[in-house]
Amino acid sequence: MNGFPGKGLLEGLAVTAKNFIGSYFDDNRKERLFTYQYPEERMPLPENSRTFPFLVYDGTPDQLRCTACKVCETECPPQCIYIVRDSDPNGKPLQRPKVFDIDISVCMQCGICAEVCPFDAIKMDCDFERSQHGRFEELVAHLPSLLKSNDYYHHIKPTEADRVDATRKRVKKPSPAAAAPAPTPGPAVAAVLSPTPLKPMSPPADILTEDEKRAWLKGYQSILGTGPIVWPLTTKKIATTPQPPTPAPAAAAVATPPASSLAGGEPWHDSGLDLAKRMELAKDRSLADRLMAAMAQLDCQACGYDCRGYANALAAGVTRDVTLCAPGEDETKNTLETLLKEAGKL
Amino acid sequence: MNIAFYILAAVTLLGAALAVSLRNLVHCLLALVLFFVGVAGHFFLLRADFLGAVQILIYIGAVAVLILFAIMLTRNVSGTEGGGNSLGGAWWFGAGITAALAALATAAVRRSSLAATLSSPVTEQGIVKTMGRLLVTDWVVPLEIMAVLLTAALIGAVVVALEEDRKS
Amino acid sequence: MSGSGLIQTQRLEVSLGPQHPSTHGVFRMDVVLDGEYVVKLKPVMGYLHRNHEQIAEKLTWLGSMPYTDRLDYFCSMTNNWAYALAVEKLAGLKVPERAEYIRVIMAELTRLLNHSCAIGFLLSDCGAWFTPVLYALRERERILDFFETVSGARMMCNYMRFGGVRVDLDETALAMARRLVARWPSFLDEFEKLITGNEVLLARMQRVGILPRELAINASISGPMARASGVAYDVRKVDKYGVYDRFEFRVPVGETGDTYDRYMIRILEMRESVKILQQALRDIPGGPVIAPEARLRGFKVPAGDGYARIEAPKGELGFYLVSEGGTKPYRYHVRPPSFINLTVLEDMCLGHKIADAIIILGSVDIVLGEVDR
Amino acid sequence: MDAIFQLLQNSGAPMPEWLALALAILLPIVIVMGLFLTVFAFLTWVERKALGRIQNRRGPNRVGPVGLFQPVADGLKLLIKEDIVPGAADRVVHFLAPVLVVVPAFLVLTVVPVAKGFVPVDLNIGVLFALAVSTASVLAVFMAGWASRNKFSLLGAMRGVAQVVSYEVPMVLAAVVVLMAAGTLSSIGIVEAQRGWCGWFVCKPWGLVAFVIFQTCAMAEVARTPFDLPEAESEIVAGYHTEYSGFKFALFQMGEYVAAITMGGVTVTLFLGGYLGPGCDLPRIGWLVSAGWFFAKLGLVVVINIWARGTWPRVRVDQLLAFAWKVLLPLSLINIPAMALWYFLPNRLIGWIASAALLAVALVGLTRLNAGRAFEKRSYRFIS
Repeated sequence: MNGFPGKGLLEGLAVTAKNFIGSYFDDNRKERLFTYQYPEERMPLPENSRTFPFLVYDGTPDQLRCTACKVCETECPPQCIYIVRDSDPNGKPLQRPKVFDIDISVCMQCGICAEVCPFDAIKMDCDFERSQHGRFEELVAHLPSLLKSNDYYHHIKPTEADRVDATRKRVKKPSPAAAAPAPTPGPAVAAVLSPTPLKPMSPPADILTEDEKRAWLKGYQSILGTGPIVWPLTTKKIATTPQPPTPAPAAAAVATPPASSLAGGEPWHDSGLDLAKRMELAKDRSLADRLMAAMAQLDCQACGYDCRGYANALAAGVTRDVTLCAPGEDETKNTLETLLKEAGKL
Repeated sequence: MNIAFYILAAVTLLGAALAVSLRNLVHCLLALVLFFVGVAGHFFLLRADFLGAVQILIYIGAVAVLILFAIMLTRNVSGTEGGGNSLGGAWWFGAGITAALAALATAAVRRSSLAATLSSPVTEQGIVKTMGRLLVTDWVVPLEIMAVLLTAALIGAVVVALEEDRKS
Repeated sequence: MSGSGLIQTQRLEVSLGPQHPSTHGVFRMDVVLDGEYVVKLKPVMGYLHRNHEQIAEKLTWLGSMPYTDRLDYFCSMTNNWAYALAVEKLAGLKVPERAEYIRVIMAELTRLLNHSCAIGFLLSDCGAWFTPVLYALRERERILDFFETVSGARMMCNYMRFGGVRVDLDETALAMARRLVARWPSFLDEFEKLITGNEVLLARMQRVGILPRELAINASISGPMARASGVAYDVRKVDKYGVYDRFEFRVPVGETGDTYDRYMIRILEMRESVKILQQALRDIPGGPVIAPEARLRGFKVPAGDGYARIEAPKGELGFYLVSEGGTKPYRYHVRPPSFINLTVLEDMCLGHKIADAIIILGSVDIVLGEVDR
Repeated sequence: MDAIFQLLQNSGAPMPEWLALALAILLPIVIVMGLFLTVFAFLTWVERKALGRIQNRRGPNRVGPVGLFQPVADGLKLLIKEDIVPGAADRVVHFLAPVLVVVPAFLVLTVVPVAKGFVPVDLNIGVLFALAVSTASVLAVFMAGWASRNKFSLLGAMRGVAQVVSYEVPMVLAAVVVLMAAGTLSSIGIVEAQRGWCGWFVCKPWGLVAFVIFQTCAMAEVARTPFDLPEAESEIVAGYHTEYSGFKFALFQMGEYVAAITMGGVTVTLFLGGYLGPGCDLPRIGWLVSAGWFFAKLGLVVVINIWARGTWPRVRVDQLLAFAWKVLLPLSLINIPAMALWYFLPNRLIGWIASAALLAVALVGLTRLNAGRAFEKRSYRFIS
């Protein structure tokens, strides 16, 4: 090579010397020293940084935005979210989760739940210091610990929070079932949807030994209502059976759809189809079927019923409010309005 | 001062005895090194520093490593199958011969003139200088012959290694 | 007992790994040594197999995107892009201009950090006590901070969506990227001064682990390894995917294909990537960053199958997807460049010493997440 | 040692003769061991801080004010750690090896003059003793490698033995040149011979070449980068001390670092004029100034070691041995006639130039000779 034999070696020495001396004259991490002395000195996290999800509530903790529509539970790739819908004393389902668990030892912080949530209810936090001593119970974040206020959200992610608030104001919806229950659906419909009470989530305090904890975990898995976890759960299964397949009491008359639509089944009941396709599928069907086709097909029970139930209620005139289908947003509301106008119900 | 002599003598004899009787070949080598250290200690005791240093340099530094490589290259890597009962039945015969040899050596040393010349403790500085001058003046011919011999041995080793290399 | 003549040498069976300081992850090499020379070398992989392709069949199209970050966990952006490209090809989605530019910027930044760290790890295999690696990591930290500012996570970005990207680059992020890219030419000069002329390294890397051109082509080697052996093939120039045809950049190609060539090719590729980044950051257009018809929930891909590939830092990364028209892929297969580049490891290592085998493995630049999937 | 003995004798203290002798022997040992153990602890701290700063990070700063108690913490940790001996290991030899690594490292200290009049034992064959003892570490390396019954440590041991043996010869020959100039083997004599303006041997052409050879061989002897093959982490895990843990591993580290310091001490004594320096002859505080000079020069040599460790990669085994036999050995052989030229030519200046010329010719010849497989200049074509 060019130059005397030791030239490359000496150049190497020069570079390390420059770095050695340089590191003394540049302490503010501009040029050379790039390590943070962690506990004392913390790295300023950029606004977008995401760690584990949290549930946003406006004002008081029980005004939480989450309506337990279980979209995030379905879309979550590692299936680490578990939601059970709340119900008021006489068994009518509410738009609120009674149980909302995130197993943060499984969660890979991918942010898909925050992305797909139709109600901006779940957002990504940026607090990463959540190590615990235990592996089971301690690493499952339950509802109370997940709830954080909207101004906390503004505190950690100002621009994003402002943008979310702006969109929420533009699409003003009656805050679904804030404290008061939803417009009272007929007693018969309620009977269909009331889930039977479930075992308490946290294991009894006296479980100490390792295998007992393992037994509890096995029990925890069976609570999920799907028996031993066939992992990962397929979205198809959730869409059709909204609550755990505990033997629901005999379906009341109203709940059973009129015979004509039963014969052809419900081809439009698939959240993948867009509105036009669904309406086209339900073109020459009964009013209830066409109303149901307009829904967002998520059975998210944001309206207090499932899609079939809400369509029957609208058709039967039990309710006249067309804005309850939250995931459907405006397109569902307008189609419902036109359909009811044609049928002269509105 | 003679306490040190007895300790060192004991160490040397122990080293020699172990070097012969141990089962594991590598242990024998280490016992041999202990023996060499004992001998070097004796040289230092007799104020012959140069000989002591040379003993350490040559015997421990080179000869022991040579034997080590010999063991590594001929035996399998673990080198565990040392000699069995090396003393064998006729141990008394061996003892007799060593006693005769020891007597012969002491007699020769006492009678010959060599003891006289080195008996007076020459100043330490002098030993190295006189040895150097002697080597280059009176004993230069044997020095040169040895040099030739060593280079021949070196070249021989290289040839063996090269021929080995070329074949594989 | 081998070796005729006076000196008998015994063959030594050594298994390097899976727990070994320099096998870049859980990777094992069963090596038969004659003295220091490698006589036989069998790579053993599979310690990090996570059943990625089977899981993908159970998840929705979007659900697999965060898992692609975990394939080659050094370059999560390029993995995302390859998967998004394959799905867009199947679904016929058109990506807006600005998103294409952002994708090129992210991919080239990933190439910079991957090549610099690969060289750094190669040097620490040669024994240079982590100094080059830490210089490379210093620059990588800045790029990872940029990724975190934009996508939210440093290494597991999950940033690209079908039809564009998830978050737009606002003005501060663009300024941060420009500042970042401006530092790289001086860093590369310092890196080269420390390494390229170093006599000890020249002696260690030149004529070591030579990969002949025909073997590279037959073993379908791709990426810097192939180009070092003289195979002038770069997917960016061949497929012209994304907006790569708008940028003026060159692709370095070597001749002998030994470890030194692979090292130099990576250095020259980094210099070309800096050129691409400067051009992309200069003329990035405005506009939306995601196609209007892209859907998040219930996204369906019309039935059919398709293969899309990009020039990932380690080689040609491809995704072969088969869709039944549902919300989940029927078959999902990844073409991992590291795995295929590893198949010729034995041919390169035969006849060299054990110290060379470690460097040759380092010059192949593998990441076990991608090798085992 | 003898000076102390006289001091104790005529100090009139009521002391029997044998106690004075015992004290005279024990005192220097205690001083030297204490001094060099603290220097060892300090060196590990300096090395980790310096390497850190070279690599753009801070280096240890958690234990003690600026991380100063880090060596103490390391020592304590290794003391507490469980000492695992592999099942198949040869227990006796496995136990002895770390002991035998540390012993020669400290023995070399007996002849290194730390300050004016302060040398533990003034042997008249000082330097020869130092070089002889430093070869004894070869055996300890082999014992460690062979006793652990582990393939990696065996490879490491074989490499270590080959390396130390083949770098021993150029090192001794490089020292021979200094002995010829000083005319004596005793370390005090050598240091005194370097008095006067620019009297250090390193200022002579042959002295500079000998210094470079000696320093390279010392780094190889102690297995420091770029010659740290016996414990090449990336190839053979940790070489001969893979199977050691707990305090035995600490002994190995101590042996390695103390050997590096003592080799530095020998280099300083031979080439950089030991404790000589302006102000070392002052009446009462002279010996303190000379001690300062000695440790300053020792620091310089050690810094070179650390600097090289932070920059250069490792050499391969065959290149290592080839470098020793094909470059260092012939160079040190030619160095001897060059010194003779300098010594016997009447006019100092002509002598100086003549030896410098001879050495220059030798250097160029050697590089041309060894550049058989020169590093070819690579060219790359670009396709756009």
